Amino acid sequence: ALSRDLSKATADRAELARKLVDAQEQERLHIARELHDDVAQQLSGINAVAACVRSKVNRKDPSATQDATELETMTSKLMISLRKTLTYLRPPEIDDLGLIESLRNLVEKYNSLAQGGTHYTLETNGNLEDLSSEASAHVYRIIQEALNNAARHAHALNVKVMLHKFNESGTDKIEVSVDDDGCGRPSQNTSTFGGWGMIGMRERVLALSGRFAAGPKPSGGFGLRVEFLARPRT
Amino acid sequence: ALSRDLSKATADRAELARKLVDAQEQERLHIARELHDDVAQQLSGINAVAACVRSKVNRKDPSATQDATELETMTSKLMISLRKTLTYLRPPEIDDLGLIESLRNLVEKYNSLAQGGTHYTLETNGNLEDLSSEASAHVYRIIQEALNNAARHAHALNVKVMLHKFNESGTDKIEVSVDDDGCGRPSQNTSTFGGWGMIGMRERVLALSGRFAAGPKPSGGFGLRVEFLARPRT
Amino acid sequence: MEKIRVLLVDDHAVVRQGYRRLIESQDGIDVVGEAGDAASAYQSYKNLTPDVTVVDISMPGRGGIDLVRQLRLYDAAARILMFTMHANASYAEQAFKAGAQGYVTKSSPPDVLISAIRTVFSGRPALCAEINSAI
Ligand SMILES: Nc1ncnc2c1ncn2[C@@H]1O[C@H](COP(=O)(O)OP(=O)(O)OP(=O)(O)O)[C@@H](O)[C@H]1O
Ligand SMILES: Nc1ncnc2c1ncn2[C@@H]1O[C@H](COP(=O)(O)OP(=O)(O)OP(=O)(O)O)[C@@H](O)[C@H]1O
Ligand SMILES: [K+]
Ligand SMILES: [Mg+2]
Ligand SMILES: [Mg+2]
Ligand SMILES: [Mg+2]
Repeated sequence: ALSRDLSKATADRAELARKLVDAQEQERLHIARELHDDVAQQLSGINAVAACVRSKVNRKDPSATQDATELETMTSKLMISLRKTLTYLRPPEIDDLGLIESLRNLVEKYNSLAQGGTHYTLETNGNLEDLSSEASAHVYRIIQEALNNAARHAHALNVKVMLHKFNESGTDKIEVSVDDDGCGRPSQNTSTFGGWGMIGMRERVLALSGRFAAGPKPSGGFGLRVEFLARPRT
Repeated sequence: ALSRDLSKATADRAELARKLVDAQEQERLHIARELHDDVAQQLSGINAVAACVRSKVNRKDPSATQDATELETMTSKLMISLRKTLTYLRPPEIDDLGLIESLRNLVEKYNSLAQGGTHYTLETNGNLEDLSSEASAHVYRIIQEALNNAARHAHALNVKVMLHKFNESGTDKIEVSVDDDGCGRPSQNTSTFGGWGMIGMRERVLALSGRFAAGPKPSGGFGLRVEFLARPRT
Repeated sequence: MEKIRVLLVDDHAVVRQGYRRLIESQDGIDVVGEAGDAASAYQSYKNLTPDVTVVDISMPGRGGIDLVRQLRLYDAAARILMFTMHANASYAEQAFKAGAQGYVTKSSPPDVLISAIRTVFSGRPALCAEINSAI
């Protein structure tokens, strides 16, 4: 009976984690949509009218021209800061571009931020476009956090992201890995982690009913590996 | 050993729940702050500069005046729609008005929505203003969900919210209850709940390290009771 | 005629700068100082003795409503106009209870703030339409 209770507690935990992570993702999407569809559109209208005022006021009145120019600067700034919030909230491209193209953009962003100090690469194979959109979002977020960690903690020369589909005894599986050749990290009690990042990853892996391993590698550097069953979009 | 494993799995689950709920609350706060403190305030500045341009070009240039006026209208509107998103994200008043005043507003909102069909009341006693702001947010959200449920499921004449502090053998405790005289609900397996609402409540109660009970009452109607230790703001 | 001397208190520089521009473009009103938090606002008030102080509610550290109490304690004749994102009647009630004479939301047309400054200066209370309809 105890053993049944234990496996039930474990299953409960997985179920709860899945629900909470999904709820969080949904909430982000909800906020992002609201912002994107509503606020961003309105702002771009404001931006346009500000530019229009500036062009009309021009020539006639130096003091008003100065204010109108300021106005235009302010509205452009605002567009930029909203875009930042949106980027934080969701990878807006997945739905439109597909997972792989979105990941390519992500990796490129890290390359350009690193200015050559670290070299980020993405390698994919197998048809990954039929993953459900939830699974795609989880994979994207896991990789995003891993890249973020590598950039902050690893001081690596190379960070390599791999995403591939393979067949194991008749079942399609997905493997995601992120490896770097950085400082690694003194091995510690694997069940305690420093920040939110790892906790979030683990929960996403639970939500995918997958397996997860992360830590310093014997060969040096830090590695992360996730494996889960490929259940195509229904 | 199995029994130890089970209690560990249960503790793990509680710990995980607390972290996830906290993370969600923090994320909401983060997004809300970012929007409120950033986008909305920038809009306010833009609004002022648009008015300034308008007053300067006034009469000299009817077309630019009209655009500037349009700009003022647009920014005001956008501030209003942002405020709506913010209300969804967090109870903004708690920080400024305190928990009790915020709850009073909430209950009033339900009364005015019900247009007399249901009567909502709030009863509080004891000093509740020294609760930590996290605990206050949890209490607010729990009551908000309970009111929401009562409004949607109960068809009640009266819904009564009580919040009080009491001393039990030397320890300060907080009790929150929401009772209605509605339809109640056919008793079911208490460990399965229908929607997100109850799950979220339970997790908040876990985060408060408190106790939770909810369900149809023998006397009719639906009741919810939460009890936790009052740990004042440090 | 003497100009109305205004102190602007808001934690967001973009709000202060925008409204400073607007106020300075208006006849008969001048911004004599700005403050980004309650503590420095209190100091500025003592140094400048403005005719009207425009005060934001949500600021890091001590909030605007607390500042109103403190200013009124220092100067019972202080004229204070709340200027905030919150369009909530109970905020306005608390602000008036603390000693403010006016309440204008930031989503109001900017001219509303200008006329509220004049109204509060002349010793009458000022409320924007959004709050008026909420009461
Ligand atoms: N690529 C890496 N190289 C070296 N150490 C790493 C790497 N990734 C993670 N770590 C270590 O694991 C710890 C936990 O990572 P985690 O993402 O959970 O937290 P964090 O990045 O410190 O904070 P947060 O993600 O909450 O902002 C890190 O603090 C760091 O010490
Ligand atoms: N006050 C109440 N009176 C009668 N039934 C209730 C009451 N509160 C909750 N319930 C019942 O409990 C169920 C679970 O509530 P819960 O808040 O978890 O989900 P929900 O309200 O149906 O959906 P959600 O909160 O996710 O939008 C409800 O569907 C309803 O049947
Ligand atoms: K002036
Ligand atoms: Mg991290
Ligand atoms: Mg519900
Ligand atoms: Mg502020």
